[in-house]
Amino acid sequence: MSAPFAPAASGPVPRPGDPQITPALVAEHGLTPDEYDRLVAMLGRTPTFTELGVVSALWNEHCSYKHSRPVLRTLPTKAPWVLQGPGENAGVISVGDGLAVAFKIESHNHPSAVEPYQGAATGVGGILRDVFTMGARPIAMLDSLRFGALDSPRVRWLFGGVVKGIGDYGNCVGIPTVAGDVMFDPAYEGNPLVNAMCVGLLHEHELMRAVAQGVGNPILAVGARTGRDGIHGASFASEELSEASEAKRPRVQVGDPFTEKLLLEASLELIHSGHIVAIQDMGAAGLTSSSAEMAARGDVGVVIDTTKVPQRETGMTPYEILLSESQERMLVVAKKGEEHHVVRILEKWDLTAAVIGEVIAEPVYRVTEGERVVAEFPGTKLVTECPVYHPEARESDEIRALRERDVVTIAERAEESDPAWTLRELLSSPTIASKRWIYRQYDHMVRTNTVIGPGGDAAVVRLRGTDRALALKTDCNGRYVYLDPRTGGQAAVVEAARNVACAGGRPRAITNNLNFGSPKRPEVFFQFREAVAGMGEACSALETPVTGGNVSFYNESPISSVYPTPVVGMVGIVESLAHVTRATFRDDGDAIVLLGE
Amino acid sequence: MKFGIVTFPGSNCDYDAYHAVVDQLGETAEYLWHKDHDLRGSDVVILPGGFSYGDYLRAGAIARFSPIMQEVVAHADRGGAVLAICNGFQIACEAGLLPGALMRNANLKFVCEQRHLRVENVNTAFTAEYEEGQVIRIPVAHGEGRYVADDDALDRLDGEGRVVFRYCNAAGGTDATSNPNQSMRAIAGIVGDAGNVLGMMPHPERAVDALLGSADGLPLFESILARVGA
Amino acid sequence: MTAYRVEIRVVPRKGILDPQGQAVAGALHALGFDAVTDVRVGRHIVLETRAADPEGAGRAAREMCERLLANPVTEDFEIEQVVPAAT
Amino acid sequence: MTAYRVEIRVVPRKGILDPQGQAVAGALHALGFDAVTDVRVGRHIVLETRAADPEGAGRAAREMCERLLANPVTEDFEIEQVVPAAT
Ligand SMILES: Nc1ncnc2c1ncn2[C@@H]1O[C@H](COP(=O)(O)OP(=O)(O)O)[C@@H](O)[C@H]1O
Repeated sequence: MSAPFAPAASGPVPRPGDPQITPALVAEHGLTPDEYDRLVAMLGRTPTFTELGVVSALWNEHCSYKHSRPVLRTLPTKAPWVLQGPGENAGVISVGDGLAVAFKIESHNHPSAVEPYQGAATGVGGILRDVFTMGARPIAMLDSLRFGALDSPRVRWLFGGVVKGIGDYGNCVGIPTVAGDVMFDPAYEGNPLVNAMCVGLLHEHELMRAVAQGVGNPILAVGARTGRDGIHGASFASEELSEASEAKRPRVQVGDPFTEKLLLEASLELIHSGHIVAIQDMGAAGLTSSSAEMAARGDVGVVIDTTKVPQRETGMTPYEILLSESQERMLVVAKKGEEHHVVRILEKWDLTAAVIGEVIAEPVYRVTEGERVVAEFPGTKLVTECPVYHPEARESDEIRALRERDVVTIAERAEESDPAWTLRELLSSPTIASKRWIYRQYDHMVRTNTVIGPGGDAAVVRLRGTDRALALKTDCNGRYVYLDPRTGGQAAVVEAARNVACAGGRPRAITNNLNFGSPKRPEVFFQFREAVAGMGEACSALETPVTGGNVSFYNESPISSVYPTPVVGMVGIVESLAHVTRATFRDDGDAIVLLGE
Repeated sequence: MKFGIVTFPGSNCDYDAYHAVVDQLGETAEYLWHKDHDLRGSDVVILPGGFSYGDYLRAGAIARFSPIMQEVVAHADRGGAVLAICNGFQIACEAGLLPGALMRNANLKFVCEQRHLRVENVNTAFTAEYEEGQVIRIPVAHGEGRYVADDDALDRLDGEGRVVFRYCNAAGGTDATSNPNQSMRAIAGIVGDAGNVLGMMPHPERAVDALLGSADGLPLFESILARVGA
Repeated sequence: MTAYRVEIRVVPRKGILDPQGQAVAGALHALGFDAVTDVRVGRHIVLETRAADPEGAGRAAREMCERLLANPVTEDFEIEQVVPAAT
Repeated sequence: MTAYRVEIRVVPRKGILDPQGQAVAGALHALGFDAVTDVRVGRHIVLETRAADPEGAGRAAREMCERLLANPVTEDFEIEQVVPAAT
């Protein structure tokens, strides 16, 4: 083991065939000139092509939260029952009896807008992995969807593909999709929102964190082989790259739920085996972000040899291997000398595992291609030195005017004086109508714990072996947030809480998926800041801390700009199965009571 | 009585079958690994639902070559009871334990919901605890559940009383929506020619606890206990 | 041993309802392709395999179809061609 | 107008993960077909359509592939042949 990962004799040198680092190439990687200067200062030299790729992946919005972090810090994250707050693959709360629940929501908006079926399917795959890497067995999925109006054929195609993608993936892995929410509005026409939430169950003592530690511990790539899928969004269609641009174009990721199911079982077996110290999904920015984040959390160095990564295609460069987003892969840190047990467990499940690097004492993040060093960053600065922005925030005058408009002055249509007409109109609008078309395609019963499935308020999932259950729901009315971001942010939390309470549950914590437009537009950043503030206020009032979430900016297209949509995914606890309450009329003669003002 | 529940790569209702047997019936159950050649003394083998091998190529096509299937076929040939549910039914057809095939639902969509079934024959090891013509509620959850066979095979199944469950509406009749996948002759479940192998698309193991919506699957398991245990 | 590419088609047997084909035909009509009168959808399988000669590759492929690739209850198969693999 | 039969194949684009092909390859190996090195599974589509001549039928089929039958993000298609429809 020591030979291949010996200390580097020299620093990184450009590989033959690597393109020249030019301002244009830097721009294509999505780095601003300031960010590039920051990188050069950090390294004390010009980066190699591979290093540029690594940094562009880690410093992009998706991985770095560079525009959102200061605002997110204002959210309440603590409560006695929170075992793991934001910063890990998923948040974890205690639910009593030594049991804990891991849960998180994630968006796959842009992939779903291009290839709805695979985009949605791989979104489900990613969030499942985030949960089972915590040592939790996934027990429920939820999905929060926003689409344009259904009378457009393209929207129907997108919507049908997304629902099928979510269903096929979750059904095959065998995780019930028990609840969700959906809204149709022209604001989402060019940029649908596809958010998926996963909830998993674990024993408190099984909680696993993605923290690399233990000098000499081997690092393994586990699961599917690595191909050229989804090599990052920074477009490489440009001519100056000599290799056929076909091979350079970002390629859509294809999900394989069958492999995911095997990976799920193998990962849980690995975690319970005691042979590993950390595990993390290779999600966005693949090997790069998983390895760099694990190293940063553990404050240790790592070395990785890309030639040792199991590959699906030939001739892949270190750059490609580091940035590939091939699905159904994990990065594992094993205990030194126990790696063969890891390989054996993976083989039992017909999957591969290969040692690709190790944890080192030297405080560097180093990538080699065989003997050659192709990237090397000092310490954990790669993650911690990421730029942070405080964008300007200003409310749009237009929206303020809209809000201040007196709704009573809006003229009624003649038909509206007929309540029967109005009721029919409302009930037949897709946003309000039954969602059966969707959830009939989801196996919402597998694992035989679904006490209340989709079709009511919150879903209720029994905790087998106890008299308790979880109540789960996603919610957000983007139109409210658009008109009044602070109140809208509060309303999203409160709506989810009402649904949870109506099913018999006490709200305990939330995860959130903040879907907004470009943070560089002051009116969008205003919405973001205010909606988060509103959300935080409601969470404090309800004692439902935020244990994690996801930010999705840039949800804009030439056709439309989405309503600001901070989706809330709430977990509540039903203390006794006797408290479970259904949203249906039950018996003749029961009284109907209207509560509230 | 001991139930052996086969876990294929991609099975996902093995756990549900296990809990139905152990928690609800109070019997013993053990998971059987697809790579093994050992039924571990099981009296009844359950081929559970799920997506063995991802349902790639055709549902059940690859799983039927698993090593354990040789033992399952031998067990069935000896007259041992086999309960093949959903993906298990697909595997059993592919393995030749049951006639016919299961194809994609006619509307090409996965369907998950409670359905009504009519019990067509109570003289089987799986249905003795039901009443003839009884309408029961059992959930379905499948994308490839459309039962297909040629006319001769269908006539034989009907003639020999081997169609055990048919899709129907709440009143036991048929209407435009009572057949969720357009199975031929509305077939939801059949037994093999010796009567000891039951294949069905609906999930009786999901219908053993009224808390989850229906306990109409319990008599099926109780029938097995009464007849196979006797 | 040489590397061959074998192309196989597996199609739903005539007379068996092919909802996928029907759905595609309906969608084509909706797009204005009115001249389409029938659509059937099957599988196209491309194998790369080593064999002593093309006949050997074809024989092996036939056996694979009989044992696994096609379901005799519902499908017919045909070995379309066997050609040297392009490496 | 004459009736033509058009045969089309749609296969996963090279480099795009084909989990179905992988699973089939694994199964073939398990059945002892060790010489198989690669499997890709796509669709075989048979259209019956009326057109003035074979070229017209082929052109229409190509457009159908581009608009509906193949997913341009993940699949390649090929018009295998256009022949007068039997009967
Ligand atoms: N995308 C979806 N996936 C699964 N279930 C859904 C989805 N959309 C709505 N549902 C279910 O349909 C029911 C109605 O949802 P929703 O319209 O959000 O209810 P409400 O707004 O009345 O709380 C809920 O049970 C919900 O879980």
